[in-house]
Formats: sequence, C-alpha cells, structure tokens
Amino acid sequence: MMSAIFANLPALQVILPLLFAPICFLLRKRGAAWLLAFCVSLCTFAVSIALFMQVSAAGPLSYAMGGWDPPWGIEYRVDSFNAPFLVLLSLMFCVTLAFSYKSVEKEIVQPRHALFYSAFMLCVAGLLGIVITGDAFNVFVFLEISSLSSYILISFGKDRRALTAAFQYLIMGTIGATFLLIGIGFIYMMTGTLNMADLAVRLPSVMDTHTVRAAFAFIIVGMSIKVALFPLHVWLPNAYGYAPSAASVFLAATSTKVSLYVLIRFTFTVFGAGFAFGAMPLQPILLVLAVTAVFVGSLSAIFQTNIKHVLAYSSVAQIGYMVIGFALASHAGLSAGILHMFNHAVMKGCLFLVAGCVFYRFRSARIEDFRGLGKTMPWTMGAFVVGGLGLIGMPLTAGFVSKWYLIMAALDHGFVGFLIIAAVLAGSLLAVAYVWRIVEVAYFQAPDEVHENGKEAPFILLVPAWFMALLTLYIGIDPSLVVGAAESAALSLLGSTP
Amino acid sequence: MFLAATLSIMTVMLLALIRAFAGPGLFDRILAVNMFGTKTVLLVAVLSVLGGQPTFIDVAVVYVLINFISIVAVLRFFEFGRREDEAEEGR
Amino acid sequence: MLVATALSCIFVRDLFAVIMVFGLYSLLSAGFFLSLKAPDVALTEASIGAGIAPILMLGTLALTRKRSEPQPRAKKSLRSALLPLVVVSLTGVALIYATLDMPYFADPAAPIHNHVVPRYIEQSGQETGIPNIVTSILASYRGYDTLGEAFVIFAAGLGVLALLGFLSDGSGREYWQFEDTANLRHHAVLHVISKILIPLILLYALYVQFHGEYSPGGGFQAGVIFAVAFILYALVYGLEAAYKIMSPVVLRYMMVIGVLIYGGTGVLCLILGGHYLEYGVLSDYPKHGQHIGIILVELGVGVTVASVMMTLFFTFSGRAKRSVLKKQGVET
Amino acid sequence: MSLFIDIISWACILCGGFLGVTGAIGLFRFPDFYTRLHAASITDTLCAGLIILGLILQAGFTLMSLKLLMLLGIFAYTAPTASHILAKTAFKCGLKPVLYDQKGGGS
Amino acid sequence: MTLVFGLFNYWVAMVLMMIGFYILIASGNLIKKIIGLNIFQTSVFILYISMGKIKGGAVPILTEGTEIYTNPLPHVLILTAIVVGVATTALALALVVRIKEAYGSIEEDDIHEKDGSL
Repeated sequence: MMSAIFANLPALQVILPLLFAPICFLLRKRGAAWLLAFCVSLCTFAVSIALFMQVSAAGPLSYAMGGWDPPWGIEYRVDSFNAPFLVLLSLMFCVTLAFSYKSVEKEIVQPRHALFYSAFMLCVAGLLGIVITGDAFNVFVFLEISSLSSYILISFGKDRRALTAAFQYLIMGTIGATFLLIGIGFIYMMTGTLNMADLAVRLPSVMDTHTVRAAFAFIIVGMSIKVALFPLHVWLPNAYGYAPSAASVFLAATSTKVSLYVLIRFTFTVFGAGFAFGAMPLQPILLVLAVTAVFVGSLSAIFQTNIKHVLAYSSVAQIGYMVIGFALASHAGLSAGILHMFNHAVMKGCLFLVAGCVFYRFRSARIEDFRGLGKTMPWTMGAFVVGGLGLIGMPLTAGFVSKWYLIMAALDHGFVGFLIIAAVLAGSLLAVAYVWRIVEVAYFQAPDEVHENGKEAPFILLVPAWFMALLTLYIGIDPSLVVGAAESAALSLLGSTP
Repeated sequence: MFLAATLSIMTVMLLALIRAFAGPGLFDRILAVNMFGTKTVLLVAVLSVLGGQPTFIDVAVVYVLINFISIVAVLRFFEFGRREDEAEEGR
Repeated sequence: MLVATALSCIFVRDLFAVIMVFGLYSLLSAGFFLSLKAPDVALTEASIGAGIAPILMLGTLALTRKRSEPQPRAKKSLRSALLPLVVVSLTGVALIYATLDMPYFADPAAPIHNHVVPRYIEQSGQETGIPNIVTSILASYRGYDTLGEAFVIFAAGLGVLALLGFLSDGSGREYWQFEDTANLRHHAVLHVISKILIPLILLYALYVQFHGEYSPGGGFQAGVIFAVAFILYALVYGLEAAYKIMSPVVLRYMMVIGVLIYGGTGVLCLILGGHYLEYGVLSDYPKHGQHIGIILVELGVGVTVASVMMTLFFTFSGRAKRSVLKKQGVET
Repeated sequence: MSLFIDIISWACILCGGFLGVTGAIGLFRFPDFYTRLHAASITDTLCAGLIILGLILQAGFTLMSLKLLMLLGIFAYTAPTASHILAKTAFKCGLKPVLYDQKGGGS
Repeated sequence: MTLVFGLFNYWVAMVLMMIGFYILIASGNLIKKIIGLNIFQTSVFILYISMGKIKGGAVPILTEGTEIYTNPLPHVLILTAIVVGVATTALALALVVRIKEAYGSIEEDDIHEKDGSL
C-alpha cells in the first residue's frame, strides 16, 4: 500500500486539491469546508516534501499519466528545479489556509465561504499542475484552471473595484494564455510533439526557422503578461490590492512566481539557453525591462496610500530582481533569481499577512490606519518590520541573501554588471523609502480616536504571519538549505540544455 | 450537378451574409442570419451525401437545432427587453 | 467570408448586431473546420460558439443594455486609437514572420504528421478498441488534459455562481413566486413545436454521447446539446417551469458528480494498481478496460458540461428576471 | 431504375437550389421586412425540403437517409416556427409593414 | 506562387487573429471586448486545425481501407481549448453583469471616471 502511494506521488500532488475542490463546494457549513481544505493542504504539503526528498535522493522522477509513455501520453516530471516550487506552493497553501479561517469570515459573506475555499483549492491545484507537468499543452490547461479560479478569488473582494480589477486581469491573463497557445502551436507545428523533453530533443534541428523564433517570442510575451513584467504589469496592483486578504496573500506569494517558472522552464529546458540568449536578443531586452521594473515599481510604491497597493507595486519591483537574475543566464545569476523567487514569496507572504491582520481590525488598510500600530498591535508590526527589512535587503534577513547572490552574479558581467549592481542598490534605497514610510507612521505617530482602541490581531492570524517572519529570519541567518536547493535547480536547468 | 447544388447554396449564403451586414433593421439581420444558418445546414448535408462523408450529417443535425434555438433565444430576448422597457416607462 | 465577418464586428456599432455577427462568425468557422475534416471540432464550435456563447452574451446584454445606451459616444482620442493599432501590427508582423518557414498547408511531409501522431493512428484501434481517434486521444492518451478541461468548466460554473448566484439562494426565495406564464401563453405555436422537439433533442444528445466512439461527438458536445434542450424549455415555458424540472440544487450536485466521475475513475485506476487514469486496469483485458474507462470519462464530462451550461444560463436569466422584478417592485 | 431515381433527385436538388436563389433575391429586392420574411421563409422551407428529398433519393436506404429524414422533419417543424415568431415579435416590437399607399416609407 | 498557396490558410488565420486582437484592445465596451477575445481565440483554433490538415486525409475515424487520416491531435487540443474559451467567456460575462450593477455602465471610460483616481 505504502509503495503504491509512493509510486503515485506526482499524481497525488495535483489530484488531491483538484478532487477535493468540488467536494468542498458542496459543504454547507463554513467550518467543515475550511477543515476539509486545511486537511487537504496538510496532505499536499506532506506529498510535496516527500517528492522533494525523493528527487534530491534519486534524481528526476517521471510519471506517465494514464500509463502512456511520454511523447504520446502526458508526462509528469519532477526534477530538482520544480520540486522546491512544489514545496513552496503547498507551504503557502497551508499557511494561507490557516490565516484564512478568521480573515475570510470577516471579508466574505457566509453563503459563499464554501465557494471561496473551493476556488482556492482549484487555484492551488492549477498552479501545482503547471509546475509539475512535463507537457507543453498541459501547461496551458492548468494555467487556465489556476487563472480562472484566481479571477474568481479576486472578484470576491468587497470593493467594487475588485470587479474591474478582476476583469482587467481576466482580459490580460487570457491574452497571455492565448499567446502561449499560439507559441505552443508554432513549436508543435515545427516538431510534432508536445512533450517538453521531446521538444528539447527535436527543436535544435529546426532552431533556425522564423517560426521557432516567433514561437519563442510569443511564449515569452505571453508569460511576461502573467509574470507582470514591467510594461505589462498594469493588472497586478489592482488585482492584488482589491482581492480579499487571504487571496492576495496566496496570489502575491505564488502566482507570478509560477508564471516566471514557466518562462524559465520554456527558455532553458525547451529552447535551451544557447538559443534563447544566443539567437534571440533576449538578454538586453529582459535586463532593460527588469531594471525599469525595479525603478518604476519602487517609485510607484512610494506614492501609494493603500498598503496593499504599496506591497503590490513592490512586487513589480521585486519581480524585476528575479528577472535580472534569470536574464544573466549564468549559473550564479540563475540561482540568485530562483533564490529570490523563494525569498520574495516568503517575505511578501509575511507582509500581505500583516496587511490582512490590519485589514481584519480596521476593514481597510490605508497608510493612515497604521498610525500608532506600533503600540496597539506590537506583534503584528513586529512581523511587518521583519518582512520590510527583508524587502530592503538588510543582513540577517532572507532578502539580503538573495541580493547578495545577485550582486555576486552581476560581478561577472563587467560594465553591465556594475550598472545592474547600481540598479539593485538604488532599488534597495527606494525600498527603504516605502517601508520606512509605513514604519514611521506606525511607530512615531500617535493613533487617532478610531484606532486608539485597536487591539492585537487574533492569535490565529498572528501565527501564520510570524511563521513567515521567522522563516525570513531563518533563511537570512542560515541560508544553506535554500541556497543549496536553488543552486541544484540552476544546475539542473543549465545541465539539461542540449 | 454536385457543383451546381453547392454553388447555388453558396450564392444564397453570400447574399444572406450581405443582408446580415447591411440589413437596415435588426429583424432583417435576424432573418438573414436564420437563412444563412439554414443554408449552412443544407450545404453540409449536400457535402455529406455527395462528398461521401457520412459523419458530417451529425453535424448538420446539430446545426439545425442550434440555429432554431438561437433564433428563439434572440426573440425572447427582445420580448424581455420590451417588458423591461414597459416596466421602466410605467415607473 | 470569415475575414469579412470579423471585420464587420469592428464596424458595427450596435452591440446586439455584433453578437449576431459573432454567431455567424462562429458558424462560419465551424464550417471551415468541417471542410478541414474536423467534424468533432466543428460540432463543438457550432454548439458552443454559435449556440451557448451568443445566448449568454444576449443574456448579459439584456442585463446591461438599459440606461447607458442613449448617450452616443464617439470621442476617441488619437492616442487611444493608435496604440492598439501599433500593438496589433507588431503582433501581426510577428505572426506573418512566423509563417515564412512553416511547412506548407496540407503538406504530408510536415513534422506533425510524422512524429507522434502515426502511433495514434496505427495503434489506437488495437489499444483502445475505439474507431474515433479523436475520442481515444481525448479520453485516454491525453485524458489528463481533458480532466483539466472538465475542471476549467467546473471552475467557470463555480465562478458564475459566486458572482451572480442562483435565484433560489438565500434571500432570493420570493422570486420563485414570479409567474410569467401569462406572458408566454400567446406562444402557442412555439409551445407545441418545442414539446415535439425537446424529446428529440434529448434523444439526440444521448446518441451523441454514447455513439461518440464511432462517430463525431462525445461528452462535450452531448452535454451542450443536452443543456440546449433545457434552455429551449426554459425559453419557451419560462424559467420557473424549468426550475421545477431541473432545480438549481440538483444542478449543483450534478456539477460535482460529473467531475467526480471523471476524477474518481482515475482514482479507481490508482487503487487497482495502475497509473492515474490508466484505464487498462479496470478490466482483465486492457482493451476492454480502456473502453469502460473512456465511456465513464465521457459520461463524467457530459454531465459536467450539461449541468454547468444549464447553470450558466439559469443564473444569467435568473439575474435578468430579478432586475425586472426590482423595477416592477418600484412601480407598485 | 437507378437512372430514374437519379433524374428525380437531381431535379429536386436543382429546383431546391433555384428556389433558394429566388428566396435570396427576394431577400434583397423586397421593400420591407415582412415581405422579405415572406420571400425568405417560403422558399426556405420548400428549398430545404426539396434538396433533402433529393439527397435522400441519392443516399438510398441507409442510416444516412434516416438521419436525413430526421433533418427534414426538424426542418419542417422549425423553419416555419422561426419565421412565425420572428414576424410576431417584430410586429409586437412596433415594426409596421409598409402598406400600399405609403410607398417608400420602409424601415 | 507555391508560397502564397501553401501559406494562404495560415495568413487568413493571422489576419483574423489581428482583427480579433484589435477589437479586444481597442474597443471600450466590455462586451465587445469579450467578443474580440472570442474572435481572437477562434482564429487561433483555425490555425491549429489548419495545421492538422493533410492532403487527401480522411476524417480521423478508423474505417476499413483508408490509409491517410487528418491529424487528430490538433483536434483534441482544440476541443480542449474551445471549452476553456467558453469557460473564460462565461466568467467574463458574469463579471460584466456585476460591473454593470456596481457602476451602471459597461463602457471602460465611464468606469474609470467613476473610480476617480485609481
């Protein structure tokens, strides 16, 4: 029995949340729905840990769906690049669910709770499916599952602007997905296969054609929309800003990362770094865009009044860092980018959790609401400070580690590298500005009448927030685990290039 | 012969299409769309029998049903709109 | 023709006409699929693109049309007109650029005809025992994609429910009492015709569902046709009457049951010691097992699609009715 | 015998095609909606009927012709119904037919 | 000349895509946007189905005595994609209804006006 379960772990990873979502949909009682979702999330987490162990012990796993061998059937493939992602996703799944019990109660009307949890599970399942699959078209299908359910999650927001945000996201997201579809169609046309490993084998012979180049461009542009890379980021701030807190925690921490994952996967595994950075002018374009993203994102963040918007714009900037790492295309750069993806997920998760706590108390999360919170809600603000320091990149926090690696990677690139380092440092300074603005309000301004009687957020909300904060600190102090994972991931990506 | 049948149906389709684009009133458009749908079904039927594609006939059956239902839906929509108008005017 | 239709979509101002033209466009493209020897796809595109989608759009239009229509709006700044054009031309250039090296249309030497597919064509007959290759790939070789697809549909149903809600949900109770049969009584002709037609459609849906292994068709198409029959019923006899036959609660359960049939088949395969969705283990003979699996899976898809489509229609038209009521409520 | 059937079926199909074209021309030439509807629906029904009849004769006695028969039945039901409700709704929505003495006032 | 004939189908699909895409991003009306989205997607489907066509290929249903079949794999993919497309459309339409109820308009400009500074 045990061995049967172990043999089918890759399938279970996705199937669990996917199949329990409809069951959850039927549950009338709020508590029951939550409990079911939480149990499923724990199981998913366990599965992902087990997968991670297996992969690090025995190398890449391949699982044939329906028992058909890969180029004909759909293959699930777990290697040292996506196994950590699975862990990250299911970890965020657990943490957000723990948080959502109280938060959802406050932000969403009672009869819709089961719908919320159900959509949430679908979203997780979709993201897991994207990460784990080894089939290009399957990526599209699961991308649509996760995006449809994230539109739903966003539209649960109370503010009417949540609706327009969701609509905007829907339009942009569907354009992105359709571009991806076009790209996949082109490469399918040239090679006749949809399996990623098989594609990688067959693509080099047709690499020089216009079609493949255009396919690459379409996939990159399509996924950049989903990643919210600089000129295509317009949907992100509103979508995260108006979503219910629990949803924005999860989406902010994972959704863009998964899209970036797809981007990296296609670039390195399917097309191969040699093609992507040799034949196509990918590097300069991505670098310029990423650096602009850092500046634009940070500057916009400084001028926002709503904390969720500050965090969302800061996400745009942080995505810039990740893309820089990825665009450097060296082993060090790639591992820095991947490292930052993890660290940012943890830090942003922490910050959005704090925003959710504040929202829970005051039903809004404008900057004024933070007035005096340093005294009234010390624990909440403590977590915020930790996360904020991480964003800035202070030593002893996770942010420092990944920025350090990023700078080290940039050093190999001569003059361009120096420009990048300058950009990273300037971005950090800007981050200081927007984080400080909130911290200043919280600690050095007296609370007004409305907020004077504010008290500490409920314990159950604080636990996940502090868990993430401690994780930030832990990674900052002892980064060996994450760095090891990121480095082996980068190695497997570059190693698999033909 | 086969060609003649196909061609005549094609002509009708084209004319109906032009009417659908140009049609001055909404109902003209609906009429033209309906006619277009019918002719598509006929065309598919002709192709299926004379072109030796027995599977196409299933598609034709679905087309004819869909065509009818969308016409009903459109007209019910109009009625609905009218009732809403009345409700609004009555206010 | 297609190009003309699509172009006219840009220039026709009236939304209603655009929807009609869009329906035409779908029908045309379905015809195009047919001429490219893709009857399954044509069937789906016709029933979904020309059937369900315009009906839903009309429903939305009915809900949104009023009050905003009178003000004519033609103030478009140059910038807002140019930017899309630039973006589109860039995309277009990329697309045309891509075509330059493509294998020619219908060229038998193109890679896609020679790599993975021959195996499907040569062996799917022995491996699954089903003549319709599309069905066997859909349900078995790439069954997992189809599972994802069933869940996408489920997610859409869930989302629409979350956004619009059923008539009978919670406070919506009183709307049940709304009688509009009086309004419908004058459609005597329609009543009689539908009475004859609806059983026919249902029968046909079942045919498409269970004959899908031998002729074009399968779960999706059957589900849509099935739903269309009910939509016709609701259109002709009123929403109320339709609810009596297929109540929202039942639909809700059906949605779930549909996806669970699909997923459950997969889990069953797991329990019997195969891989996920490996139907071969369902019976002593792999071919037989495949057959059982495919039928089950198609059934699951059919149930899901039918119930979700009905749900979509019911929620939209229920919403419409509610808005009418609100106005009449103001009136009295 | 088969030649006889062929001739009949071709005659049917040709007549049908001809009627269809007539109808379409009617759709263009008539002055207002109701006359256009008249032109379209009458020819439509007969045209469809004839063509399918011709096809049935061509197909012989097979599953195909059964389906064609079904198609014919559905056509016979739906096409007039559609025209009927079309006219009815149009009339109720206030679209008036053009009468003899007020020529040129269409739509 | 073979270039033109060989690629004509694809070009049609491309032109359709561009039209759909244009409607999608240029029109201010939300419903029209959705229609544009649909046209865009449908033309991608046409692209896929076109590439599945093979000279002299029969409908992909196994029958005695037929050797060449049209490529069934794109058909399968497009079946999936059509259903995904209709799901997206339905959700988008539901959102439009809600937006209309919240804002009283489905024109993009109006909505931005009503939100004031976003």
